[in-house]
Parts: sequence; structure tokens; C-alpha cells
Amino acid sequence: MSAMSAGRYWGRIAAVAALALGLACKREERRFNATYPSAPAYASVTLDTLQPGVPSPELTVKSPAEGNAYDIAQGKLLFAQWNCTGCHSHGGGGMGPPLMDNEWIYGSSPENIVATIVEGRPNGMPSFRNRITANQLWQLAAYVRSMAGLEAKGPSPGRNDEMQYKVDEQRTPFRTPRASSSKTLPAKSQRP
Amino acid sequence: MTVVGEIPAEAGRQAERPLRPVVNVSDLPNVVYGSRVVTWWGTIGFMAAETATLSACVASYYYVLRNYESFPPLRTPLPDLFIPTISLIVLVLSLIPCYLFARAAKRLDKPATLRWMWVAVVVMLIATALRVMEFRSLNVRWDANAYASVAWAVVFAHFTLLLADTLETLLFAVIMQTREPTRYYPGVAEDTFYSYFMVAVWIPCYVTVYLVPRWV
Amino acid sequence: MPAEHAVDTDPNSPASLHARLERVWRNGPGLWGWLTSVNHKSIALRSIITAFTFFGIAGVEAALMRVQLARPENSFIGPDLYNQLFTTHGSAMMFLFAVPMVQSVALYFVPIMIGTRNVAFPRLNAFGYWTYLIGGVLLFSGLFTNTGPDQGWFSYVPLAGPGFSPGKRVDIWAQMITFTEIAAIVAAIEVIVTVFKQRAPGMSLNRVPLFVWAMVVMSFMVLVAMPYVATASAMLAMDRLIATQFFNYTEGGDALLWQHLFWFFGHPEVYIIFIPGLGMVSAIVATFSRRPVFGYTAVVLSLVAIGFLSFGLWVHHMFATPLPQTGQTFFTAASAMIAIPTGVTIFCWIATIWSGRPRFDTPMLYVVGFIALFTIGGLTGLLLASVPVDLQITDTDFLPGHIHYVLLGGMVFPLFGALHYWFPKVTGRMMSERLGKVSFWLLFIGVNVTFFPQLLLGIAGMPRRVYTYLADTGWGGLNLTSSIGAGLIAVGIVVLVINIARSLAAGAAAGADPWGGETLEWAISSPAPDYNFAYIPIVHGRSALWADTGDLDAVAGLREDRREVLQTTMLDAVPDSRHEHPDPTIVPLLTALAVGVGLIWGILDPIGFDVGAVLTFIALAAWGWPQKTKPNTHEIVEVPK
Amino acid sequence: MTWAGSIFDTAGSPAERIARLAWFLIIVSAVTYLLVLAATGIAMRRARVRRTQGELADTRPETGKRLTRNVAIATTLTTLILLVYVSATALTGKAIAWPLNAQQPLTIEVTGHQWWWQFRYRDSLPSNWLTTSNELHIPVGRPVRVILLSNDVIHSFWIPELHGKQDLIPGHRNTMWIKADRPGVWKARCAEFCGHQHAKMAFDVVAESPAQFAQWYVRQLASALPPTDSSAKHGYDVFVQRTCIMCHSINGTEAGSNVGPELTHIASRPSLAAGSLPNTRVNLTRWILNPQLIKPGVRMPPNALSPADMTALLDYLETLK
Repeated sequence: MSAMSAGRYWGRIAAVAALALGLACKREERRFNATYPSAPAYASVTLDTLQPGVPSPELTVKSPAEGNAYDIAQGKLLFAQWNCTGCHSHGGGGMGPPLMDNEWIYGSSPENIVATIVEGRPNGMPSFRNRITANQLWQLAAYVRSMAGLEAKGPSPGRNDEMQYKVDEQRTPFRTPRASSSKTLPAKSQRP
Repeated sequence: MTVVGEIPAEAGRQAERPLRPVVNVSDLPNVVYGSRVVTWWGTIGFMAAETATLSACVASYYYVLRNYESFPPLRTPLPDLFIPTISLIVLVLSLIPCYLFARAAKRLDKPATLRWMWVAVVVMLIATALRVMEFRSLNVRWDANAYASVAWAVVFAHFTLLLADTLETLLFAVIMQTREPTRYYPGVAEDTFYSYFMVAVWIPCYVTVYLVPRWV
Repeated sequence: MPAEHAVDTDPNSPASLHARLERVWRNGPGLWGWLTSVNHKSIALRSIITAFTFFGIAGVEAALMRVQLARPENSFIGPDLYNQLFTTHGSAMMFLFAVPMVQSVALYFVPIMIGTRNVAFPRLNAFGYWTYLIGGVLLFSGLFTNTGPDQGWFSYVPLAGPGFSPGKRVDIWAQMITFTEIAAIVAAIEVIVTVFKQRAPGMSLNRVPLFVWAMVVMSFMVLVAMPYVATASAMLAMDRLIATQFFNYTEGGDALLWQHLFWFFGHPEVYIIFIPGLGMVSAIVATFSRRPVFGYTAVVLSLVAIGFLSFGLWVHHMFATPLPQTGQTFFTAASAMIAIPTGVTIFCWIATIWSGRPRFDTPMLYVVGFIALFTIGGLTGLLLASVPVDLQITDTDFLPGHIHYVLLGGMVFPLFGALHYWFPKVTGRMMSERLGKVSFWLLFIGVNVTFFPQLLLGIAGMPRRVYTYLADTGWGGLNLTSSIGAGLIAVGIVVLVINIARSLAAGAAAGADPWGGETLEWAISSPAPDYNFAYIPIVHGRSALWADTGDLDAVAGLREDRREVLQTTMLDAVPDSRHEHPDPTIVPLLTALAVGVGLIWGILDPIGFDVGAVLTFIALAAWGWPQKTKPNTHEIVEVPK
Repeated sequence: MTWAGSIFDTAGSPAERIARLAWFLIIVSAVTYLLVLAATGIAMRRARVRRTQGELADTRPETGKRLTRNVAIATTLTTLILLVYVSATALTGKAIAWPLNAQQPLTIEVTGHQWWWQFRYRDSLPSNWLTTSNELHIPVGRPVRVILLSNDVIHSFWIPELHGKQDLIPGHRNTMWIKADRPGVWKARCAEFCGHQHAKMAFDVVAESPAQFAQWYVRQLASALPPTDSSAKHGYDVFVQRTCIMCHSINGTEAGSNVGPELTHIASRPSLAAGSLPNTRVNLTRWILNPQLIKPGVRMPPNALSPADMTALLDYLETLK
């Protein structure tokens, strides 16, 4: 009877579906006990592409929080709990500069945002050196990038259970940072 | 009481029971109307499922209504009445051609059925277009607050019914136009039966979404 | 399959009639024939195998969880994987095994029990299976790629909402619900319309077999209950994907709205799973007690009463929430009331055995096991329905104990009994009695050793859904016993699978009617031919085959060159009209794929939902488009007066 | 039968009434179950006799009448049992309802967070409101009104020894009451699935005499004393200058963040990490260095501290009696 041969065909369909979704592994991983790279040293992070003579070598640190739904969601939670909204007000800006737009005074790549948090910046950005652990830094950086639409849409968080103030990150239109406003070299900044 | 003869004590017989034909049904009709045809009952089944879906949305609407002190919530404008009312009227008017082509179908009168079917398709397409404009007359985006979400849910749920009915009527019209229609007349008559349901079930939804915010 | 005889010349000899009908009714050859089949038995058997596969996977998940809980502070599985395991175990058992399995058994046996050749809407039946398959593959693809839902099978909202469940895990759960609900509603409509319009002549409503009655009552409950969870899961998916505010309490939504919507479906769902169990028990008890079930009308009215009452007691899942106290006591009374019709059905079966001549083969053993286990489940249910006691034992391990006693006792045992009872009819071979009894006792002892300790753990205060517990709580011993019991169940299932495999290969030939049953399916050869009945039989009494042992009166005149089915009036089954069924077609599969594209791409990007909708409408147009008209079709029209 | 920690080991009047009702229902259910099993057993044994004597099934009308009578009796019996059952439930329900004549109850506001508990003792004098976490003290004999709020997802407040459970649902203000009739220390736990660490979201309940409770209350109200010896001072600097200050608050110091549990009197609590670790120096070290090893998924990050800083921090935390 065709039941047994049916089993084989059906098995093949299931295998193909599982393979197709294999790529979802990384995005949905809950890394509780992973060791994240520590914050880059102050001098090593270049803030702008404009440099005299031969530009010094580019420091690239692969942020594990990039494109991971759990880490970006943790970043969103910390952003609200540690009162970053006090100055940046959910990304719209207030005392602090807006984080949803395309203006990146100190660079938009993860290590630049981590350096900004650790070092602090003039006109009021406090320094959180030794205050925030390494993995939370990268989670915060990933969330800040998702507010500006620099993260992939899949892992970006949806709305949260508060009064609605802006379009949630998942539906923020995707864009690449403008080259002029930051040190982003075209090669590196193209990849989301 | 059931007639139970001597029940075979032991189970088991290998051969199948021989069937001795005693009645001949070859003269029974194979094109019948109304509840004698199977698809009529299938439509009733889908009507039950769609009524349950709409009742879930309308129940959520009244549940959410209870959560607000002032309804619709502050700074949320009332939905307009102009376009929705016109859309309702056009929808009810679309029943007239539906009734006419159903009657013609019952009389196996092809030209009359076809004429009224195309009129019904046009009126229903107008009703669908008005419904799409109706979403804007809700005056609120679906993600503004819970009131907006449930209002959109009720209107969108019925919109799928309207779209399905319109496309079904269009499909039947094309089939009647291009094929020898005898066996499709019952289907056409039953399509009208679904249109009556689709319009009837919109009335309470219309009252809920457009009139209740004004009365509460 | 009876061997293909040489085509003998006599036109109305059974063999040549069989050959002619077989040529019209059989599926196409090879894979294309398999994908385009609209034969209710091929689709139902395929669906039963799929449901058993999901049962096996979910069973392995349960075993993994029991290993993790065997010792306190065990590190076999971390919390994240454990949450995915218990959620997919619950969701798969409820949505991918229980409901589809009973509906597939219905779609296989209801047509041959009421004497017709196919279900009312063959293509809709195929579409139902494909949608169910896509939903199941979606859920388990999620699990195997670390994207399995991890918020519990009833997915309470703030945790399952966009704020506290990052990623696409809950979306996969919500879309799986939509797939399985479409399949369930479609199968329910199939069963209702087939029983209403295509019964054998003479089978008036009071001569319909009890199994068929149970399936009709279940189908009506599905029609009303399933849309509620389809709407609720659509609302949850929209909350997560396009930021609607249904359950956002700061914007007017409410977490309890989800609980109301879900449990208004949730409680009828468990009765939807349990009532077919009653139907299977009725079929088995009658045959093995050698007499019709005692109090036919009482049992039918009880089934209908259970169907109605089950919609009135969903709040007993929400006693610990801030709902008004008086409302909750009303639901205690409603929950107690439903025990009366259930009691009536059980008393009627005991009366049947009492006045019958029972033979305790494996199916009958499973019926006795059902009575023993389900009554414990029912009585622990009464404990849970009493508000004060519920406040102490809800959300503790008492609840999984109750659920498994009711569902394993109320549905899985009758199902395994029905498997042994109808296996000969499906495959033409008997299952071994010896292995059957071994697997029964293993399962019976295993269920008790696994779930009675969980009832005690609930009373000892262990919360449910915990991936581990501290050593000083003293729950280690009972959990270890429960894990050992789970091992017993696993062995029982393995013995059952061995029994199935061995019987498929070398079981004794069963013949048409190995048990001497009373319903029509025992009148035809096993496995049944694709067209079921050469001539549609005429029924003269409630026990169709026990009325007389001679030849069965039958109806001739249906066309032998077309797939024609006899339709009868709803109340007294008087022959009314003939209806031609569609030929095998690929369109149901394409429509299911279009719905699949819509719902799965909709998770990744809301635009996918619109594309899917357009594809689905195109596929439905192809579905409605008439198949090519065959030569010499002559229509007899009867216009309403 | 006081099975320790179970719902029958009661220390409060509501739980005691519920336990009595539970026993009554279990006994009624057991009797019903035995009756059903007996009926099935007799039916099976009696009917087997027919097989041995080769008789056929007995479908005579008089047997039918007798069986109808038996089924009717059984159904009436079932209905009566259910009536008894529902009335017992209603009576107990009334008995465990809020005692209207309660004299000036103590009000405690419980807020559920993802995987820890926050208690606010709302004294009649607002300046005396006390906020602690993961440990609940209640005076014996005095009814306590509990207000249940949630900060994120649905949790469930459940002390088996005192009363049934009530859910903490965000957006709802649920209330219940508890009363301890005898002193004792119990482990209570969250009963509604609330995420990764639902399993280890417990808290300690200490019921003590009103005098001891008043003493405890005054001690808890006092803010932390500045450290005296050098190691504790260095520990204080580590606490204030490293990652702890971002989430924890200690009254009387600059640390004031309410993201995580409040630690003003951490040393006086019987357990750490929401009731899942006994409060010893070794456990505190393991917990601070890497909480993910003990409660994977918890919001507290691993902290890389040098051994010197670690011992200083521990010395400081142990001064917070």
C-alpha cells in the first residue's frame, strides 16, 4: 500500500523544511553564560574617517549581540531601566542627541557605541566605565543600532507593554548610516 | 426497540456480506437545489465558523470598551458615518441583483441569470471599494490603542467575508458565461444564500463599530 | 487487495463490477497519484500516520523532561531548552496529535460506517490534511532550529507578548494554531455534512451508530470553539508583528482578554478530544459484549449534553485571577454538572457489559483501562473545579496529573483500543493478542506510576512547568517514581509499535468481519476497496449487521463510469439525489501551499500575508473552476416548486 | 496527616478550612471511584458466567427494565454527590472570604518582577513604609491584606501553609488576605509560569509574634550604617564604583537604583537569589561572580572581580545586618 512510500516522501518534506529554517539558529540563541569581548581600549577606536596621512588600521570587533533577538531585547530592557530615556527619550532625543536618526557624531558601528558608553562624551553623556559589564554593553549597543534601523528586522524587538511613543524597532525602515556623518568606511558599513 | 435477532455467539466470518440490489436509483435527479444539495450544507458550516470568528472580534470589542472610562479613548476621534453608511446601503442593495439571479437560476433561465450576475458583481465590487475606503474613515491607525485594534479587527474580519463573496460571485459569473450552465444553477442559487448571510452579519458589526462609540 | 481476476465476460458478476468501480475510484499512480488523491481512506490513513509521528516526537520530549526532573538540581537540560520542550510537547499533543487523530479516525470510518463511498467534499478533505501537515512541520522545524515556542501551550499574554518573548518563537506557535484550526474546521464540516446527507437508505437519525454520533457532536463543538482560538492567535500574532494593542494594558487592552478568548476555546477543546474517546468505547463495548450498547438514546443525549455544557465552564481555568467571587462559584456548579452526563455514559457501558457476553480481548481491555483511568481523571477534575481547593492545587503538578489521567485515560486508551479493533479492517491483518495484552498492561501500570505521583507532588506544593527543584523540598522521591513510570510508558509504546510492524508483515489474515461487529464497515472486505460499497446497502435496524445474517438489501443504479455518490434526506435517509464527485486533483495541495506561504512569510514580513492572500484567492479560483466535462453526461434537473 | 510543605501542613485558618474541604472531597471521590470500579468488576465477572454456560447476550425487555432502574439510581446518586460537593465548596468559599470584622489589618503590597519579589509594608504612617525583597515577615494572629501587582508578566503569589494562590497580573490590582495562626518559617513560591527562572522564584515567609515583628520592622526601617573597618570600607567603594550600583539600592548610601532587589539588610535574610540559595558567604561569592551558573537566564550579569575586591565586598555586605 502507498502508506509506507508516503512516509518516505513526507519525511523528505520535513527534512527540507528543517534545513531551510537552520539559519534561524543564530538569531534565536539565548546565550546566558557566553563571554562577550571586553570594551575596546580608548585609543584603539577611531571616531572619524578624516585622518592626516595614511589612515590608521581599522579596529573591528565582532559584536556577538549583533542580530541576536534575545540580546537586543535585553538591551531594550536595560535602556529603559537605566534611565537612558531620561536624556535620549526612547531614541527621539531631548537633552541627549536623538538615536533614531542617521546622525552619528561618534560613529554607528557597535564598538563605537560601546566606546561612547564607556568613555562618555562631552555635553553630558556620563562615563559608565566599570559600571556596566561587557555583555550588557554589547546588548545596549545592539539595541541602539536597532532603534536607528541598522539591525536586521527579524531579531529586532516589537512593541513593549507601555504607552506607545514610536514605531517599534521591528517596523523601523531599514537604512545604512550616511557616510559623511560618521567614520563609517563604505566597505564595513554596508553590511547590516 | 431495535430488532435484535439471534446475535452470532462466536465472532468471525471471512467473506464479505453479499449485497443484493433490490432498489434502482438511476432515475434520481443529479441537479437539485437548496438544502438537498451537499454544498448548501457546506456553506452552512463555513457560515457557522465565520459567525464564531466575528463574534470573537465583537466580544473583544465590548470587552475592551469596558476597560476605558471614556470611550472612544481620549484624543481618539469618533469614526465617520458618511462612507460607512453608504457602504452599508450599497451592500444591502447588492442583495437585489443577487435575489434576481437566484430566481432566474431556479428557472434555468440563462440570459436573465447572467445579466443579473454581472450587475451583482459590479455592485459588490463597488461595495468592496467602499469598504477599503471605510478603513480610513475609522479615523485611527490600527496600532494607536486597543480601541483602534478591535475596531480594525471587526471591520477587517468582515472584509474577508465580503471579498470572498465578491470573488465567488465573479467566478460563477465567468463560469456561467463560458460553460454550459445546467449543473451550476444550484451553486449560483446557493451563492445568493451566502450573500444574504454576509450582509446580515455585517449589520451588528456596523452598529458596534460606528454607532456604539456614539451611544456609550 | 483482492487479486485482479481475469476480466470475465459476465457484466454483473461481482469481480467485473469490482474491476470497473476500481478503475474509476482508485488514486493515480506513483507520487503524483499520492499528491492528488481525494480518496477519504488514503488521506485519513496518511493523517493517522502523521499524527502518530507527532505523538512519538512529543513523547520523546516528555521522556527528556522526565529525565531532567528525575533528580533535584539536575543539569541534563537548561531552562531555555526545557521551556521549549514542555511548550512543544503540550502544543503538539493537543493541536498536532489529539484533534487531528480523532478527526482522521472519523474521516476513515464514518463514511464506511454510514454506508457511503467518500466524504462529502473530497478536495476539501485533502486541503485539510495538507494544511495540518504544514502546521506540524512548521512547529517542529521551529523546535529543531532552536526557535521552538517557549511560553507554555496556552501562551499567557504578557510573557508571550512582544515585550517579553523576543524573536519569532511565539509567532511560529501562533501560526501553527492558525494552520491546525483551519484543518480542524474543515474536517468538522466534512464529518457533519457526510453524516447529514450521505447516510445509507434506511439509516434514520435513531439508527446512526454511537461512534458516528460522537463524531458529529465533536464536529459541532469544533465549528464553534476553534474559530475563537484562531482569532485569539491571530490577535497575538498581530500584537507581535504589527503592534496592535489588543493585550497591552497601558493602551486599553487586557491580559485577561487573552485568557477568556483562549479558555472559551480551551475547555471545549479537551471535550472535543475526549468525546471521540466515548464514541470509540461505544463501538468496542457493543461488539465485544455481543449486544447493542444499553440505553442508546441516553448515551446520545448525554453526548449532546456534554457538547453544550462544555462551553459553559471555561472560567474554572482562571479561578486565581481577579474575577468576581460569585462568578467563580457559578463555574464550579457548571463544572460539576458536566459530570452527570459523563456518568450516564459510563453507567450505560457498565450495564452493557453487565447484560452482555463480554470477551476480554485487547480492545476490551483498553475499554476497562479507560473506565479505570478516566474516572480518576474526572474525580480529580472535580477537585480542581471547587474554587477553594483549586486555589491550592491549580498551577501545581496536580494539574499535569489530572490532564494526563483525563487525556491518556479518556482519549489515548480508547484510541489504542480502536487501533487493535479496526487494524484488521484497515490492513486486512489481525494484531497479535499476546503483544496487545503486554503493551496494555505496560501502558496501564506506566500511566499510574507516572501520573499518580504527580497528583501527590501537586498536593506537596510543587509548581508546574519547573525545569528543576531544590533538593531540600523533598520532592525528589516522587519525581523519580514518575520518571520511572515514564520509562514504562515508553516501553509500552515500543511494544505497541513492534506489534503494529509485526502484524503488518505477518499478521493472521483478518477477512471481512473478524470480531462480528454490528456496523456496516464489517460488511465489506478488509482492507476496504477504494469505492467502499459495490452497491449502497439498505439499513433496517440500529444494529445493521445483526438484524439478519443473510444477504444485505442494497441499492443499484449509481453510475459505474463516474465517481457517483447517493445522497439521502437528513432525517429518515430516503434516497434523494445522486452527486458526482471530483476526480483526483493537485489544487488542494496548491491552495494549502498558498495559505502556507501567506502565514509563514507573514511571520518574517507582514507583506507576506498579503501575497499569501492573493495566491490563496487564485488557488481557490482554480479550485472552483469546473473540471473538463466528460462525454455522455446527462443531467436530470429537479427545479424547486 | 501534616505532610511537611504540602497543602495539608496548614498554619493559617483559610488554608486549614481548604485542607478540610480537600480531605472531604478526596474521600468522597475515592468512595465514588471504588463504587464505579466495583460495578465494573461485578459486571465483568457476572457476564463471564454467560460465556462459560454458552448463553447469549441477555437483551430481554425485563433485563432492560432492571438495568434502566440501576442506571437511574446511579445517576441520581451522582447528582446527589455533586450537590453535596458544590454546597461544601460554597460554604468553604464563604468561610475563607475576607473577614469583614478584621481589626486594623497590616497591608502589604507585593510586586512581582521577573524572577524576584518586592514587598512594601504600607504602615498607617506613610513615613514608616518599608520596602524589602524576597523575604516576607508577618505577625502571628493578625490578618494581613495583600495587594498584588506585577511589573512585567503574570506571576502567582502562593504560600501553601496560609492560603490559596492569587495571580499578579500586570494592569490589574488583585487582593487577597492571609493570617498566620502559629509562628513558623516557610518557603513560598511563584505558581504561574513566568519565563526562564520561574522554577527558582521563591521567597521566605517568617511568621513571628507581634513583638518580634515590631522589632524586626524597626530594624529594617533603619538605613545601613557606614562601614567601620578598612576592609568593609574598601568593600563599600567596590559596591559603589563597580557594577552593583547600576541595579541595587542600599538605604543610607548613594546606591538608589530600583532595577534589582533592594539590599539594605541583605545579611539578615535567610536566603539569596529569591529564596533559592542559603545565605552563606560561599554562596554569596558564587552568586556574585557568576549568577548564570546558578540561575541561567537571570537578569544579573557575571561580574569579573579580583579576589581582593571580592573579599572586601563580602565583608561590607555582611555588615548590612
